[in-house]
Amino acid sequence: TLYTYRHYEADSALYEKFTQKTGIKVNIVKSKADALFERLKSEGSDCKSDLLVTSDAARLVKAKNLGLLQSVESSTLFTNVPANLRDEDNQWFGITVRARVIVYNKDKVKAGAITSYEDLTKPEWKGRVVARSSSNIYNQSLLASMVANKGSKEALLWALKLRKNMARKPQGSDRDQMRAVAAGLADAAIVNTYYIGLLANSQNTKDQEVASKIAVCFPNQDSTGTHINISGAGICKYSPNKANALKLLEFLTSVEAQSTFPKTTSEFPLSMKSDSPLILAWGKFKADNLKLSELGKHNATAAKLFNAANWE
Amino acid sequence: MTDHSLELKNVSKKIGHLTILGGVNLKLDTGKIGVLAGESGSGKTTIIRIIAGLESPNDGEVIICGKESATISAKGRNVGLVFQDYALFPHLTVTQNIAFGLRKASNNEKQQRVDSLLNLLNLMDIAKRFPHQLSGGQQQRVAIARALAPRPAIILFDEPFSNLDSIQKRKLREQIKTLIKETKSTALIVTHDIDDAMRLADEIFIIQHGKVVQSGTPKELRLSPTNSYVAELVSHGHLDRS
Amino acid sequence: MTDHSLELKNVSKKIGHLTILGGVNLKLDTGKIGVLAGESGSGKTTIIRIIAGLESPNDGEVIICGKESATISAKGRNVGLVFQDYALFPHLTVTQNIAFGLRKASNNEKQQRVDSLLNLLNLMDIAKRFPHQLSGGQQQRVAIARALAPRPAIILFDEPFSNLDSIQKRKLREQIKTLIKETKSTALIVTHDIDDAMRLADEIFIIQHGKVVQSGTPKELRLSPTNSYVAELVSHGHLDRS
Amino acid sequence: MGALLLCLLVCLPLTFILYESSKPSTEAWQQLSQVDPGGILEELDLKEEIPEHSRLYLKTKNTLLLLCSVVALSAMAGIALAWVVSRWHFPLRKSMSVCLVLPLTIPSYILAASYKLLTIDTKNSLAVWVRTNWGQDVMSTFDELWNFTLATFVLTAAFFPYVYLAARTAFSNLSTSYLESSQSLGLSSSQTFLKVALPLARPAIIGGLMLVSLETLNEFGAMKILGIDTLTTEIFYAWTNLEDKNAAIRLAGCIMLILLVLLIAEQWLSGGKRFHASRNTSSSPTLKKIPKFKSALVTLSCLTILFLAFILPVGQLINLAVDGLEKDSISRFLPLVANSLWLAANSSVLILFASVFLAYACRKIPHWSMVTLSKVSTLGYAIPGAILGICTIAVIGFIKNNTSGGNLLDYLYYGSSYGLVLAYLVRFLAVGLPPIDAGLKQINRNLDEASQCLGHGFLSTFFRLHLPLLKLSLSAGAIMLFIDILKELPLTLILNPSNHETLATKTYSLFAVEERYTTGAIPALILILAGIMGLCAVRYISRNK
Ligand SMILES: Nc1ncnc2c1ncn2[C@@H]1O[C@H](COP(=O)(O)OP(=O)(O)OP(=O)(O)O)[C@@H](O)[C@H]1O
Ligand SMILES: Nc1ncnc2c1ncn2[C@@H]1O[C@H](COP(=O)(O)OP(=O)(O)OP(=O)(O)O)[C@@H](O)[C@H]1O
Ligand SMILES: [Mg+2]
Ligand SMILES: [Mg+2]
Repeated sequence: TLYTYRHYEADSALYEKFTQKTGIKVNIVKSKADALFERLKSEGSDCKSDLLVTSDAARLVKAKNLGLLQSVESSTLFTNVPANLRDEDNQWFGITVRARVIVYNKDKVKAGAITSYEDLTKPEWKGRVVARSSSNIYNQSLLASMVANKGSKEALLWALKLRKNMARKPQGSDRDQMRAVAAGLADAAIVNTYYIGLLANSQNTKDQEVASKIAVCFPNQDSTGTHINISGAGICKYSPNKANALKLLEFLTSVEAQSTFPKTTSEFPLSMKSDSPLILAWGKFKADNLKLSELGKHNATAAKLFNAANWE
Repeated sequence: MTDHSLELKNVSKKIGHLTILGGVNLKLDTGKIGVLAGESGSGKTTIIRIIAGLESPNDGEVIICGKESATISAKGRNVGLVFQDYALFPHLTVTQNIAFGLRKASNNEKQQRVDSLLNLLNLMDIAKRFPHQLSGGQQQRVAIARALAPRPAIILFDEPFSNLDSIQKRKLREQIKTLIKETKSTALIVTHDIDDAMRLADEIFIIQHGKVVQSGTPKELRLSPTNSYVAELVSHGHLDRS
Repeated sequence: MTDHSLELKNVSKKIGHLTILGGVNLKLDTGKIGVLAGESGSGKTTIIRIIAGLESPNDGEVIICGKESATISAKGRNVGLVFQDYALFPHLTVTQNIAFGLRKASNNEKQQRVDSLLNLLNLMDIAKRFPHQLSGGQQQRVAIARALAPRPAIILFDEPFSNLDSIQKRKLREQIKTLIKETKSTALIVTHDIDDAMRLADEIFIIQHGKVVQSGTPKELRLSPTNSYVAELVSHGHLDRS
Repeated sequence: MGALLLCLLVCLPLTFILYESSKPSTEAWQQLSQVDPGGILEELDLKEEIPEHSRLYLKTKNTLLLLCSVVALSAMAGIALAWVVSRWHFPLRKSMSVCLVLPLTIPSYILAASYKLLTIDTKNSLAVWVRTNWGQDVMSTFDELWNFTLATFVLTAAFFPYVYLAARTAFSNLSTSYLESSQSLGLSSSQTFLKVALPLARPAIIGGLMLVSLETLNEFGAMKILGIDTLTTEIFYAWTNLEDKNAAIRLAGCIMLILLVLLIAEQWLSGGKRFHASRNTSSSPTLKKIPKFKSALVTLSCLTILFLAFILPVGQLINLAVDGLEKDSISRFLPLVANSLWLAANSSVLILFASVFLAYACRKIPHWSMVTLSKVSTLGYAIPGAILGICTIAVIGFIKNNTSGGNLLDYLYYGSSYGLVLAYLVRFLAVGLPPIDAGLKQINRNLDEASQCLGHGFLSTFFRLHLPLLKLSLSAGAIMLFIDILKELPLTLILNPSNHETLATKTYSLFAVEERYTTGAIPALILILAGIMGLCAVRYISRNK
């Protein structure tokens, strides 16, 4: 059994492919991440699940801290997954990568006007920025990375100033932020890369229009690098079918599986290399090579800082 | 003097294929008390409901206070009605039930009117109760008080005394008679009790199978009944004693 | 012969602080017809309901067919009751209402019993109708038929004739009298009509303010009333004519 | 006795909530309830940045504001429509009477998403216009006001059918003779409505309003989509961001506090005068004839409401689905239909039984403790489904660790969907009970007594007398239950066994998580269609019973 937080359709196709190849059947329970943790906790040693899949490294760290995962030794995984995208104790491994970037309105902002997350806090951006709510884990991880890189005081000031520059109260999804930028309500927004991909690949003409109006900036190329995060998985501590679970995890990180992600969900593969036209168009960028396990450490702090900064 | 007369001209009523009233003619002058008598199911309640405007006749005219009333709704007719099954509002107390029809009156007036009716019908002790806390006869008296409260020009009573004991009934009968004569309103009373009919009526209408088979003063009916049914009916009344 | 007698010993009933019955004593032998008379609100319906087991007395004993019945539910008492407001089942036709209490009978038996009751109460024409399609008197007759159907040992009638015209009432009165005498069941009838009381009763109980103030045969009451109320009440009955 | 058992089942998670809330408050709770928690801002000398009110205050204010406006609007729409439909004569009356229930079939978050899609461009351009004319601050306010209004509108559109259904049932059970006597006493029809019909239908209407309040209180999806912060979104914030279940459960406790106030208010409103209809109902009320112009107006307003609450969003979904169908086929969603229908039908029947049982127990034993017990057992609806879900899981874990009944629980909750059915029971008793309770109250006790005197026992009276008379109320309850369970999301997400997906979870994952509206529109439409099918089935069954 596989417990997953990822609700993507494309994942199911991958699991089917895996079953075809190995004859191992994959049972899926989809739920919200924290509900899955509760379920695992309550099951305890009487565990029904083998593999836990969820987005965002912070959640994986949490699962590890709750003692829900176990360490595995697998050379395949070690070669497939770069060191900063997996746990120090090998309890969890990244599967896909997304970057948290800044998008801006092509018509209103010159290319190169924004170079860093910090730029958005400058006074001239007053009333020109939008972002989603801080209860979203992507934002929380972004702030956690700043805490890790620069300390909590700097991080708080960043959040505080950015909140003051916002055109409106934080709300909606990353898509909504891009729509607002396209409509001229704001000039820049912080979003995840794959949302841009989903918009651009959408069948909806309005979405495509939105995508055509905005441009992407990978911030902090000169300093820490752009904040990236993963979707990842770990094998449950009391997994009844550990061997099979490991096989599935290895399959998900294999080149065969990896090559599908850019096309289906517009996520980066672990190798960051892809022939998907969109990702090619974005070009290469310098990613923050902070160990992702760090994010988990500072996550709670980040939540408090957002709260203090009055970023709803 | 306002004209409170009541007239039905050839009124008929059908429900589905069933003829319930087959051409009823009836005339009652202002200040008079008419009584509808007849066997169970003969159509008395239906006549009353048509006059009150709760049912519309299939044919014929209803003339109230000189006006053709087909187009006037129940609300606008100024006709009071005591229902055979009382239809008291279960969510209102006795006082509130009686005051229900007094909309335009000031609070003071309301209070006075309700009090006088409570007195008239001997309901003072139970003024604060809800209908389900009343005995059958008490409910009936509340229904009478409620209908009288707004001083309607025409009052229709559907079996108003059926649940009252004979002593109380006799008293109430006389009081209502006086009341109607005093206020010069017109009343039409349905009763199965020929005794009531004989004592109250200025004019009796005998209904049989949805038709008025005879009408006249109690004396006239007594002396020259048109058919054996009427004869049997009136023979049990005690006109002699009144 | 089975014992169908009925006895109340010092039965009292309170609702809240209100004393509704204050020690009622009453005894009725098998095959007899008792009549409860008294003014409106005096507690007649309450007595009936206590005998039927719908209300439990605060004090005193109810002895039905020789058994102390405090512990027997309404369902098990073999007592029939005609409600003052009929309580017909609105979703059932007249036939179905009457057959409601005939649970154990075969279909054939049911049919026969219902038919004979429809005949007795002159309801054949309206057997297929629903209660809301009936006139007041017709509803009352259905209620009587329904109570009679299961042939209960004791039958309680609460104002059974209040909505019937005098001719029909007289007929029905005699029929019920015969029926009870034939089946040797016991009946207790509440009526406000002293005429009914005098003609039907083997024994009359006069209720005033929740107490039996006098009981006896119609003749006895007529000849020696204990107080002025009883005197006035019975003076209007027509014992002489029967 | 059985009632007690039922309540116990419901109360387990509730007790858990109480137990958790009684623990000492945690740091996360301070985060929520204090301005400048932990003094971070003060430490950094940023005193001027300290907000005036704590999060908790703001969210509570939001919640109450939303609650009041949604309840008021739903009451107006629901009652007015029910009255018009059950008493007036106008074109399309019959079809309107049925169709006005339809908005119930659309999950509220889908309604929210679809209205957001419809209005987002307008809103964005309006916002820009507002800024160019009045400046940044006004735009901010405009933005919040717009969101709030839209949320109020969406929730009203989604929930008013609860009131409508309850009121319609009550109005059609109302005896005509009351209305007639009011008319003959000279009251106009609007006065009659206010003074007679409304008070007599009040228990049912308040039941409906209670449902609307509960739904509004624990609405999560739509609030997220429309960017409104309420206590319920705060619960999730506390749980997932602050990673503190205790604080989350404490918040759930807050919501239940609001609910308790509502329940007491309800009791106070309808409890003072406990009356039972003293008349038997007569069927087929005569419909009032109204002038042509007026009847056209009535038809038009009904159509407008139906259009806004149902036709427009469904049209939008169909539009999206047509796009989606180019890439996707319907066939892969079909197995889900059977799954969902089976689950919803089973659970509805079970809950309906439980509701009838409880309502009946209250009628037979009208003691205050029984009434309180039945009220308490409806509290389950007030808790957000997700919280109820984790509480259930926690309780299961607790029982498994302390007793040997683990295998049975395992089977119930992980091996089959019976556990889910049980969880639904806890949650949806509040939907089933009020209509049946109100319906039972409209049956004259005299009839019970008559049946007893004719030798019918408890069960026999129930089957031969109450069941037929409760037909309308039962079918109203069944409709609401069926559709509600079909839409149910958070509980299903948390408690479903492996490989078990329902239309609701599928729609959710496509619609809300992936924001793949075009593909998501297909299961969403099937979900709505299934709801409509259920509606028809209930009508069919209740007609032939
Ligand atoms: N639930 C109640 N609460 C308070 N008082 C009540 C309640 N039920 C009945 N009563 C009172 O008890 C008294 C006796 O009522 P009961 O119905 O027995 O009278 P009754 O003799 O049958 O009168 P009637 O001839 O008018 O039917 C009445 O005064 C009535 O108002
Ligand atoms: N909705 C209906 N459908 C069919 N028949 C009806 C309907 N309403 C009344 N009737 C019939 O119409 C006839 C007249 O009824 P109505 O109520 O006027 O009688 P009534 O003279 O008042 O009798 P009672 O003295 O018994 O009250 C009755 O035979 C009754 O059965
Ligand atoms: Mg009549
Ligand atoms: Mg009585």
